[in-house]
Amino acid sequence: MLQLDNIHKKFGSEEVLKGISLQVNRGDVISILGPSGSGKTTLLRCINLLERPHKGTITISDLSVDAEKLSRKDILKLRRKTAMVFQSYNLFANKNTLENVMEGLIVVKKMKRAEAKAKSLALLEKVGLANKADHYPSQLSGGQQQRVGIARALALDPEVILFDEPTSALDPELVGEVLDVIKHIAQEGVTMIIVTHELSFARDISTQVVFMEKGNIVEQATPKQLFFNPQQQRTKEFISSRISEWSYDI
Amino acid sequence: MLQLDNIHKKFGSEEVLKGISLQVNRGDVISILGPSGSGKTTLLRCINLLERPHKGTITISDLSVDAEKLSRKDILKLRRKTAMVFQSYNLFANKNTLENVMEGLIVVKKMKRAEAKAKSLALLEKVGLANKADHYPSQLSGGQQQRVGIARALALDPEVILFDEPTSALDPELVGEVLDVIKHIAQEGVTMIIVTHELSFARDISTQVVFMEKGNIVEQATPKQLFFNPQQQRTKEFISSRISEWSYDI
Amino acid sequence: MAEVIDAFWKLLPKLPLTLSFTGLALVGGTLLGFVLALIRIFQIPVLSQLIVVYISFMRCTPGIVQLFLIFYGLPKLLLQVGIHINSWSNFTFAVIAFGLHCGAVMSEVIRSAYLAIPKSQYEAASAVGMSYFQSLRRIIIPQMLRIATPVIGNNAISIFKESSLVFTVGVVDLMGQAQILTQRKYGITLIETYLAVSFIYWFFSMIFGRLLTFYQNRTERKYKIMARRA
Amino acid sequence: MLLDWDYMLSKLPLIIEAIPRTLLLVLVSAFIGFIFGFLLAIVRSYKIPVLSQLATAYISIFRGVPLLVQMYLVYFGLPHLFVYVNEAFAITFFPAEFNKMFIALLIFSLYTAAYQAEVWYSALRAVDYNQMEAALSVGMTLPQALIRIFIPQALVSAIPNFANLFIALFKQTSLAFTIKVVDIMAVAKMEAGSTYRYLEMYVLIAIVYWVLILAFERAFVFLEKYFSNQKKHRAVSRG
Amino acid sequence: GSSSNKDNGGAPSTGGGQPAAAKVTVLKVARNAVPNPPFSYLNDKNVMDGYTVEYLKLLDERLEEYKFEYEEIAREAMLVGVESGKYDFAANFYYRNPEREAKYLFSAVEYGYSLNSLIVKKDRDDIRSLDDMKGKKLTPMSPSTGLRTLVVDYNKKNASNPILVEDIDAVTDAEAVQWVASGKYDAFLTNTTVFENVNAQLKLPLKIAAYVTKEPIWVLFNKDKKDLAARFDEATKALIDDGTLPALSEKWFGVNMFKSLKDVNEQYKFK
Ligand SMILES: Nc1ncnc2c1ncn2[C@@H]1O[C@H](COP(=O)(O)OP(=O)(O)OP(=O)(O)O)[C@@H](O)[C@H]1O
Ligand SMILES: Nc1ncnc2c1ncn2[C@@H]1O[C@H](COP(=O)(O)OP(=O)(O)OP(=O)(O)O)[C@@H](O)[C@H]1O
Ligand SMILES: [Mg+2]
Ligand SMILES: [Mg+2]
Repeated sequence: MLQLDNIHKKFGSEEVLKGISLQVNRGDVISILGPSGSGKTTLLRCINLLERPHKGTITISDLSVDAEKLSRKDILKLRRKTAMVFQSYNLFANKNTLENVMEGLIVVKKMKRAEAKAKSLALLEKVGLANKADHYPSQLSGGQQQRVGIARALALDPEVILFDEPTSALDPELVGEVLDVIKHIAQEGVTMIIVTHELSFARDISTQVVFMEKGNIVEQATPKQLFFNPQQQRTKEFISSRISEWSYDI
Repeated sequence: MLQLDNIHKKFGSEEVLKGISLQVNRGDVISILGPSGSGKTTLLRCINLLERPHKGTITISDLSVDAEKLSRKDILKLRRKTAMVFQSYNLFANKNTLENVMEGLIVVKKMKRAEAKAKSLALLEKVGLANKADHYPSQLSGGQQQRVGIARALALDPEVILFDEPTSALDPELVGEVLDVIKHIAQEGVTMIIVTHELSFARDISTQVVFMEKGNIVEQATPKQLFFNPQQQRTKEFISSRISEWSYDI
Repeated sequence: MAEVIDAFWKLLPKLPLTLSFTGLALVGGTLLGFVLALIRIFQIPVLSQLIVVYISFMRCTPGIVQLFLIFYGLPKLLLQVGIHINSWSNFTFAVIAFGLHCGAVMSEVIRSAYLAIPKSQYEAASAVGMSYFQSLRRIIIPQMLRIATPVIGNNAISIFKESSLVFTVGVVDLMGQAQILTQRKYGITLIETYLAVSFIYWFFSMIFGRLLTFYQNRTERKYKIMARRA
Repeated sequence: MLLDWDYMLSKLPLIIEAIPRTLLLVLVSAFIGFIFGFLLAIVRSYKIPVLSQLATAYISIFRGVPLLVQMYLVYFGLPHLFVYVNEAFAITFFPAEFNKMFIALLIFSLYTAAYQAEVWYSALRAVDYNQMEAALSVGMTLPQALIRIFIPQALVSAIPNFANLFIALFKQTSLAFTIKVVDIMAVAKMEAGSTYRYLEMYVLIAIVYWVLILAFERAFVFLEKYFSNQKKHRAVSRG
Repeated sequence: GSSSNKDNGGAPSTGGGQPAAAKVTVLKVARNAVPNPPFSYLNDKNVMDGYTVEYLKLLDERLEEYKFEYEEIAREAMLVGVESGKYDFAANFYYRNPEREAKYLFSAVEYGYSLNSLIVKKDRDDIRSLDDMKGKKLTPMSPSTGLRTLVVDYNKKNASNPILVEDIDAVTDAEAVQWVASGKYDAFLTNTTVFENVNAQLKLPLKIAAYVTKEPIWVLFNKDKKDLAARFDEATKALIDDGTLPALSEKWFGVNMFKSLKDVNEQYKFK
């Protein structure tokens, strides 16, 4: 469904992605773990071509694009199949909460205003922000901004959603709620790629977990395998810093 | 050492802080927990007067300021006793990593350039970023920016450090390292107030935990008490969403 | 063509005057504009309103009227309080008039650049303990400059060309010299002289623009992907 | 040296009569310059090859050459050139005279476009690029992202600069008199020329300009408020 | 650059009212920065020269109690400056008319004349005076020239059938003669000497169709300078009577303008 082949990305002389290949099925939820600076955000940004990879191909359902010969049309098509939740939220500063969610529906999906509004409000309700509909981003707390970002992405009904640390600013209760929302969407067949530092979140949500380091995929497995029976020494080390806390009750 | 008395803050008609009082001793590490939008960030920002409270007094060691009669001099003095790590990092966009950390030392502490540089490099080393010293904020990953923010605050040797979700963008390994750094500093008698969503982090680091909701302090206690024997129903609910995972091995 | 070159050499001696005039008016105006902009940003009561009127007057009335006001009005005004400035050179009066005008325009340039810097940058500086002016100097102004360089270029070039108005009060600048040259010959060499004078104006505007672009590209590297990520 | 207010008042109707012409000059050229300037800025911002170099050259020339000279060269120089070309090639293709209003509009538009391009260029850099990325990630095309997200934010800081330019242009249109277009300043000069009441006429024209421009100045203030209201940008990313 | 006459000791003193007292008053004089040959202009040596300039020099020598200090500024600025009192008087071949008299003080004795003529294409015979210009087009005129006032005054008197004239910010003589030569306009109203000097260089097929006026030219004083104006009159009169100014006129205009228009016409050698 989503397939990455040998994605390379350099910043200047620094190679940040060193040939990433990944195969994701429809409805899969992939979590990407890895130390800070390992290239997780860059990988997500390469998938919707906000960052242009130097090499590699990206395939989403029937659309396959080669990084070395990108056309404007392909880029647009690809972006319309995906949606992204940014690590730093990136809400439209000139639009209020409701408009932030509606914007894509109206402009890209050509939905009627009233319909878009109803849908957006329903989503805001889901993430607990219906009462902040007319606030501007600058009037929202970090967690609130993050939830608007999530709602904005969900509203588009894309084939693939890319989440960049979608729960970093959320309190434990909300993390639980977002988890529910994501699980629900996954059941509808939407594919999701989630960069996260919360191992428990990854454990609870994903069908597959990918561990990245220094621009490479070190290990990929089901959560159960990766967390409780990692094959690589590096994975083991990374996981151990947190996993010890879990009551092995899964 | 740090004392807040009856701090009130409104945004328009919305009262975000409804009379917060807090007493912190020298070397204490206070964690503030609470749902998204409960006013945690606003409280931190009130302490160094980035946000002006409508009422209340703030006392840090010998300096006491009344929110209703602020003088420019008091504000500056207060800010020089504190340092802050922002939820959204807020690095100086026109300065590279090293300069971001040095800036305060040179301008505020009037330190010699060479000395400031040595100190800053040492701190960057501590947060694992010595090799990114000449990168600009726009070239850093989320976690890297957050660590620069932490180094910048630590460099100032303030009496109080305010952390706004300092580990939200950090992977578990780094969280452990930052925890070590913070513990180390606390031993030197620096007071710290940390807003966090990571209950385990709060548990491991703090001398006192404060639980806030809707602009009020719901409960304040030692971590042990608050996590394992909360007095308030609301606290219990909030904690339970996560705490169940912990192997009660403390 | 020979006439263009001839005119060019005859115009050239007036270049230092025009350049120094532009420089003085621009530097004075920028400093003034900065103060005005700060007062407006902080909305200091009374002063702020006065400045709005001042800016409005300076921007909206013709330059020649302002020049006459300073040239003829200011000495009379100051005489009332016993200050004699009638002996000042016309050059000085013209610099004052242009500086005041430039200040009004620059204050808007500066204010708009200030508005464009996210408040978070100022907050970060405050949190580090910088005083307001320290944060301006070290953090805010460098970032304002990055945004405002093209507009500063606009204004510098405008003043450079508008300075030709000083010929009205007898300061012979580039354009004044061009007029003298053409009128002396009853306008026979008008086009040639204007071509020469245009070349000089264009050349220096272009050099100045290049310098700004160079500065801009140098600083731009830092922001190249400005908050592309966070 | 008292001003003769009665005289001034008596001349006011003459000036008022010329106001529509001045407004036409200003509004049309400011609008064309606004659009064209934007295109130039986009071409430069995205470093589109060839076009970007052309834009740079264009801006440098129209910004650097005094407006008066531009007027002269086009209105008086071009016919000379055309006569020469017509004779040289034995054709009657090029006109020996232009419509003066058309020339004035053309020059003012081209001139102000060069300046407005720089304001646009600066404005586009003032907006955080992550806003563009957010819009693209939602699936907007570049023009959609520009119009709906980027430009409204860019305008906040650009409006004071556009106001500066607009007001400057308002007064610069008096240069149209060099090619016989009679605007309000020209009327003032003509009256002063025949009566030598320069002081009165200059004060009068200053007042007229001020009153006229004041209305536009207010409009710009309103626009600035409108866009910055929308943006609430000052505290964004406070987290 | 202003120059002032420093040695006024050797000048012959005329029988003025005041005794040759020690006190010398400095007069601020406004002159036109834009050249107006042959009245006043910067010559090739970058020194002010011309009929008006030489007249002022003579006057300065003659009036011992005054010392002139010159400043060259724009035409508008000269007038505003005299009005505001910044300058004591302005010299720039000014014509006289009632509107101006209301604003400034004119001396009683003119110091010279501008002989104005209509310039037409060589092959035209239909224009012999301003009256023949009815319904025809004069070249565009700048509002700050005195010649335009002549036409405006004429049109006021002949409102039913005015001379057509367009207004323009500024126009050079060279441009105007070319317009006439190209047939775009019917005639150019200008100072005779100016036309001769221009056409000496351009050699266009043009001719002087008629002398329109011999317009006296004046110095303009600030309204408060009545005494000064009186002293000027005395001195100017003396300069005319002793033949100094007529000689100056011969030098710059090739003709003694102080005679009647008819005499001038005769003196003038033209076909
Ligand atoms: N400038 C503002 N104008 C209006 N409302 C504001 C403004 N800033 C914050 N608020 C509101 O104040 C409340 C508290 O915000 P605050 O940022 O303190 O929350 P928080 O506890 O830090 O939340 P989070 O964990 O999500 O960061 C929120 O409901 C927010 O919408
Ligand atoms: N524009 C850039 N120029 C140079 N280096 C860059 C640039 N953007 C990112 N990098 C570098 O690329 C590396 C990977 O960055 P990326 O943002 O993908 O990390 P990440 O895995 O998302 O980290 P985090 O968990 O901290 O967000 C980092 O070392 C960063 O410094
Ligand atoms: Mg990242
Ligand atoms: Mg917060």
